[in-house]
Amino acid sequence: MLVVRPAESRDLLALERLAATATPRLTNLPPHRDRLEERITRSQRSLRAEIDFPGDEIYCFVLEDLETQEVVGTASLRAEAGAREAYYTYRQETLIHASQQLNVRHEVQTLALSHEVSDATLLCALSLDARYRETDADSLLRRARLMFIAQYPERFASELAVAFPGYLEMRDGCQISPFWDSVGQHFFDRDFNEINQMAGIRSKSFIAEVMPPFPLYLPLLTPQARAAIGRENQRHEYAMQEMLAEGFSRSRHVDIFDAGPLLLAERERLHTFANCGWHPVRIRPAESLPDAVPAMVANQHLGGFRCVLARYALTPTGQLMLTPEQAEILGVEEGRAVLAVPMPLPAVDEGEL
Amino acid sequence: MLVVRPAESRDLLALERLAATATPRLTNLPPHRDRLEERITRSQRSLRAEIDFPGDEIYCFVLEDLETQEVVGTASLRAEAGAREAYYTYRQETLIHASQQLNVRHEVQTLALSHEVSDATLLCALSLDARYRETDADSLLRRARLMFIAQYPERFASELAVAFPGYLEMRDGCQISPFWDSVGQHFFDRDFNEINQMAGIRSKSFIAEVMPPFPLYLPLLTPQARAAIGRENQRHEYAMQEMLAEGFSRSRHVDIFDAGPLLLAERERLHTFANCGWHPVRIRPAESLPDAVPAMVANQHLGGFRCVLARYALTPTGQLMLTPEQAEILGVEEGRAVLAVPMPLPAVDEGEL
Amino acid sequence: MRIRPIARHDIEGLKVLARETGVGFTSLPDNHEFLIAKIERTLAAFEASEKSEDRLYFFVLEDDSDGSIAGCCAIEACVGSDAPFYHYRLGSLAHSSVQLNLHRTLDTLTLCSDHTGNAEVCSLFLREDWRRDRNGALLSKVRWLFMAQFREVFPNKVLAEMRGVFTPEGRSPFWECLGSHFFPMDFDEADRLTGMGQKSFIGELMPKFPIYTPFLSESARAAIGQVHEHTRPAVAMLKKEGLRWEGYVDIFDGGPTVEAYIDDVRAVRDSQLARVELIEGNAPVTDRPSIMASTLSMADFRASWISHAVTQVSEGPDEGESVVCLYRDEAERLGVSAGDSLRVLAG
Amino acid sequence: MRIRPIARHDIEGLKVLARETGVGFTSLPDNHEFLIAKIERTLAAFEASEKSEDRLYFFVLEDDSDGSIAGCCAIEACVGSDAPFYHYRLGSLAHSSVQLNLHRTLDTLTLCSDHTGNAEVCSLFLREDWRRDRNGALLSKVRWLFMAQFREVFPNKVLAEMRGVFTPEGRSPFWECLGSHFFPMDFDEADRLTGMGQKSFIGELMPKFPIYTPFLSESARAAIGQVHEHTRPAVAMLKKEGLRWEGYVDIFDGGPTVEAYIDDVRAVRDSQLARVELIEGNAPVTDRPSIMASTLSMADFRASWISHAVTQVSEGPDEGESVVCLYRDEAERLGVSAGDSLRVLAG
Repeated sequence: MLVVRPAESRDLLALERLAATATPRLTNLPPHRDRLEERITRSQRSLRAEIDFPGDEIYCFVLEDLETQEVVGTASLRAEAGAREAYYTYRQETLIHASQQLNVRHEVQTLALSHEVSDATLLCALSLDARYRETDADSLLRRARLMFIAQYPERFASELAVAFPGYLEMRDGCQISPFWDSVGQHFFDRDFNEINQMAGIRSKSFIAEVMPPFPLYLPLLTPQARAAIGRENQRHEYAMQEMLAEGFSRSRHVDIFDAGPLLLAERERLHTFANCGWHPVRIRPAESLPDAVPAMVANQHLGGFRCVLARYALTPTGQLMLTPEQAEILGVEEGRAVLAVPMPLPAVDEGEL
Repeated sequence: MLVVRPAESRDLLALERLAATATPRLTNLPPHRDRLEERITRSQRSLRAEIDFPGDEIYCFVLEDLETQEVVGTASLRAEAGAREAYYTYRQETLIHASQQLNVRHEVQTLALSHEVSDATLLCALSLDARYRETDADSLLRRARLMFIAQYPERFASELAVAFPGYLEMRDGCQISPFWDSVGQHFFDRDFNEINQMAGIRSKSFIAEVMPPFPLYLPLLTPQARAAIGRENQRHEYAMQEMLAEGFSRSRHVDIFDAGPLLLAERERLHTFANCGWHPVRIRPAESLPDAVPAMVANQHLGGFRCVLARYALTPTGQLMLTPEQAEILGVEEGRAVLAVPMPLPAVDEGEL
Repeated sequence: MRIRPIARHDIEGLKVLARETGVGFTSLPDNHEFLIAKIERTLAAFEASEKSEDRLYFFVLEDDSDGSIAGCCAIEACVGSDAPFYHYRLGSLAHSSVQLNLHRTLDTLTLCSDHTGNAEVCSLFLREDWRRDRNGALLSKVRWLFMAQFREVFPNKVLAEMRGVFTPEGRSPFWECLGSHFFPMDFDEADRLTGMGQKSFIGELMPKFPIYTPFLSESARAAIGQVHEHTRPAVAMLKKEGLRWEGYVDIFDGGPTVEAYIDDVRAVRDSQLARVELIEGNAPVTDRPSIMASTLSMADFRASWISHAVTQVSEGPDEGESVVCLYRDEAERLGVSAGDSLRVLAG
Repeated sequence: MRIRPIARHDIEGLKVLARETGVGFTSLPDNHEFLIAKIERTLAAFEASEKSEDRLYFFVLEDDSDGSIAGCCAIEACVGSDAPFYHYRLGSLAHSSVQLNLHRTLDTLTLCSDHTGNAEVCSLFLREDWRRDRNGALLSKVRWLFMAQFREVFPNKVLAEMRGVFTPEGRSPFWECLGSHFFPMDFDEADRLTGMGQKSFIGELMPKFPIYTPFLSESARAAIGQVHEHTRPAVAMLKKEGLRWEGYVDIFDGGPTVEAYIDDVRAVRDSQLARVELIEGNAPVTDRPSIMASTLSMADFRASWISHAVTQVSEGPDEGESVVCLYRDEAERLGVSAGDSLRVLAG
């Protein structure tokens, strides 16, 4: 049995391991014990606090495999991406250079430093044990956060953002970012891994604010850097497809370090929000449950939030049938309502993009 | 009886009069016979053409008072605001100037030249005889365009924009724009009326493309200019309130000449789109029609589009009761379907803005 | 050989020059109307009683043996008055953070029109057959004598635009890396348009935000402020006069614009007035003349090499007065008689 | 009166100067650690065998009658190496459209660090009681003699920052119109921070997009490149040496930065070496001395006014050699003996 729940102090070592094994390394999940401990504390504080509108809360979740009692994944929510410091991105823009004299209009692509995504809620810092990649566990960890948001809408912004690590190349045995090489490197004279590490410990907006405010002209970047703009890291293609299927859209925004894509969505347009619903629980022995599509099921406890995978097995009157084990994990008895949504997502056609 | 219908060649003189009496003068409705004639022709061509997605079509409508057989208003739709030339606005932005050294974050407001509204459908060029201002005729003329869009969604963008004339001051008996005085004047050395006229005859984007591309720092504008940003012209307050009630929202964008506000909306969020519906017509004598809220009613003829004011008098099975006169104006007989929407709009609370 | 202002009857001679200059010498296109306009602008400038803005002083080098036009040179009195005048300016911007232990100063190229209102020396061309006897130096330096003599009709600064670096195949690395992305045309076409004085498209199409030079290719960066190898002698001559590269480069090829305060130009500072004394006979032939003289009236302006330097009268009532001795043919060439004064420059 | 490099034992004298300078002279705050650091930087610079970047040459004017410190002046060998160095640069940008019949050239202010790597003359202060006998001129000009003598340790260009315009109430119109909107502090605080060398906040807070000057108030525009009335004599003295305002102004008060190529500075060009000959007696007292001399060794650098100009030996084996005659007290003041050489400047 897999369950997603808020991180607790005892999860620190597991988080550290997950941070260290994230591929590629995540700026917002530095393998740095003090930072991670601070994050757990902040998450616990956020869960205890009474909140009327999103602020600088962070919610840190873990995925636990109850069979082995092992924490095998983590993912976070930042209630407001730029609550403490502005959340910077590069925004893809087009300048029109028009000459009336020559009667030509020439479009020039630029990247402009922007902090307009600061108000959105950010889904971030996801790392999963490699054994579970691209399984239901992967989806559960990623999307359980949406189940949490669906229950506590006042704690989150109506716009959700998720940033994917950018495209990296192998060079001389090192992962390097062709985008950083062509852009940030000029200003910072530090390689991608150094700056990423620095950003994890200090802050990314700190670094953004030292960057020049002028738009960058795309034609002046290397072809490799241009090709990396808005391209997700090879290891995150599956995740990216899933989030597109969930209802997120590609945006004009990319990461300032590696040009990884930022997806955006109005939350009510997401599959999970549109399709989740409350169902009273009916507990039935596992063997008597009918076959049904898989579903995410979450309880109603803020601090004791639990989200598990179950079957979307409804009675004719709309009760959700759970096994005694599932009910126990969720901490619910018969008649209590749980939030459930079928897992399968519609197909995505990005052909037009 | 009032009806909104597409403009025809015979409306030219009326259009010229309406253009000349628009208060304030509208850049996109110059009192210039050749331009207006061209617009009518283009509108007729647009209505004849088979269209699968929005392009450089213009739809020009007039409001006719059938009692006096007089054309007393006009309003247009540009299917894609920037189809021929980019549609420029100033976008209100905030730069963060942060000093790590001094541990301060200072926000600086700027206006940045933008053409990102180019893809939206633009509601524009509305002028109404003064006798009809702030009556139902005003609403009908303004909102009949939404009834047209609702019927031919493939011809329009999903985002709609409407720009309101900006705030002007009286100085020495002339209407001047405090915003233009503090901004455009420096670059063009021409007064507001001159440039507005020039823009009507040449084009506004032409002029925008000669403007410097750098963001303007708001603190360097005069207080009068700053106060005019996003403020609608005094004569358009009623119209502005109506469009906010319709579901449009204030945006970051303002006009590049006078800083008048630009409202934006996803069309399906508008009151008219959400509440309009098809109803078969039932023709009844005027005296036998029950009392009901006013409604806009439109027929299904593309080139012969007609939209009138009627009562939202439905039979229990959903037929709309029209008088013989109304049915004749719309060109419909019993059983034909018409599109109808109740006129009243929800109240707007802009208190938070 | 003598220099004089161009006249209407020089149009055919000018066309010959225009044809010979060829590609890459854009200020003299082989276009009748354009050349006529240049002549008319010069006539207007020489006749102008006031200091109007759009003045061109265009000179020809005339072979007085047969009256043929051997070369030309010009001064624009005030650039940017009629059409906008653009450069890229190489500047730098510090980029630092104490907390990140970061302190770099990066070079930037920024579009500007800082030279608006300056004078420009330009359009120097010498036909193949006359590339001898320091005719080129005469064409180059006559402009300093003219400015020294009519100092009040010129602004404080003067500039000269130098052709930038090209590969042996005729490609400009600076253009290929920068301009080509912004101008939907090839280099020659862009260059031709500016030569015709149609420059407003530059401001319309060129990137207006600063370009950090590290974003440019190595060869483009190397071309910033560097001159074409054929232009090296010309730039050396200007540098000897005190003109310097202050970071301004051509929009298209990245070639340097050198500049100076007119009063600081060596030839302007060092030239002096002297009274003509005639000596018998004709000047001996030399291929290394070193003394230049020009007349003092604008309408009849003439300049040429002469044989003798200025001397001071060492005694008598005129003691200390400056005198220059001219042979008869030299005086004729310049159109002066004994007792007239000339402006003379050694070197 | 003589000039010499500052020494550790001058700290108390320096503090007296710092207290007397008062507000508006930000490079000499009354702060013990800061002043000590200045002295140490100077000692390091004078002892440096290599041309390190962060060199400061700080001089004091010593009253040799009682050893008191009467004033000071300094040269930064290479600004912007340690902390970023910012200016606003007044440039212009053409803005034109043939179709709109529009051709304007607008002035712009753009943030830059173009002077990074240049030398700077700075920190000149003379105590009230010694404002006589051309002591101020001595402090100002000694820096040119020093640069002329040790030319190889300086870059090509030198600059000097001049205080900008203030109202009689002490308000800066330039600051009020521009800086005040961007710096969450008052002028004095901003000025104090830069004086302490903490300049990276300028780049962090100052507007980086060009400011079109027509957007500024009339009084702010009028202040661009204008000096405080008390600074006029100082700027006049620098201009006489050939320094010019090339459009760079102070970020805060809009005051001009004047600059020159070091080799072009009149005092650098005109100073000459001469062999010392001693003459009996002490120098006669004068309040208008006009000849300056400085020694040739860096470690024992001394400079002062002297009485006699350089002369040429007119006959004998040393014919043509330059000689300067010193009275006994002058030689003592400079620490030279007969046969030593000095660098001498008239004017």
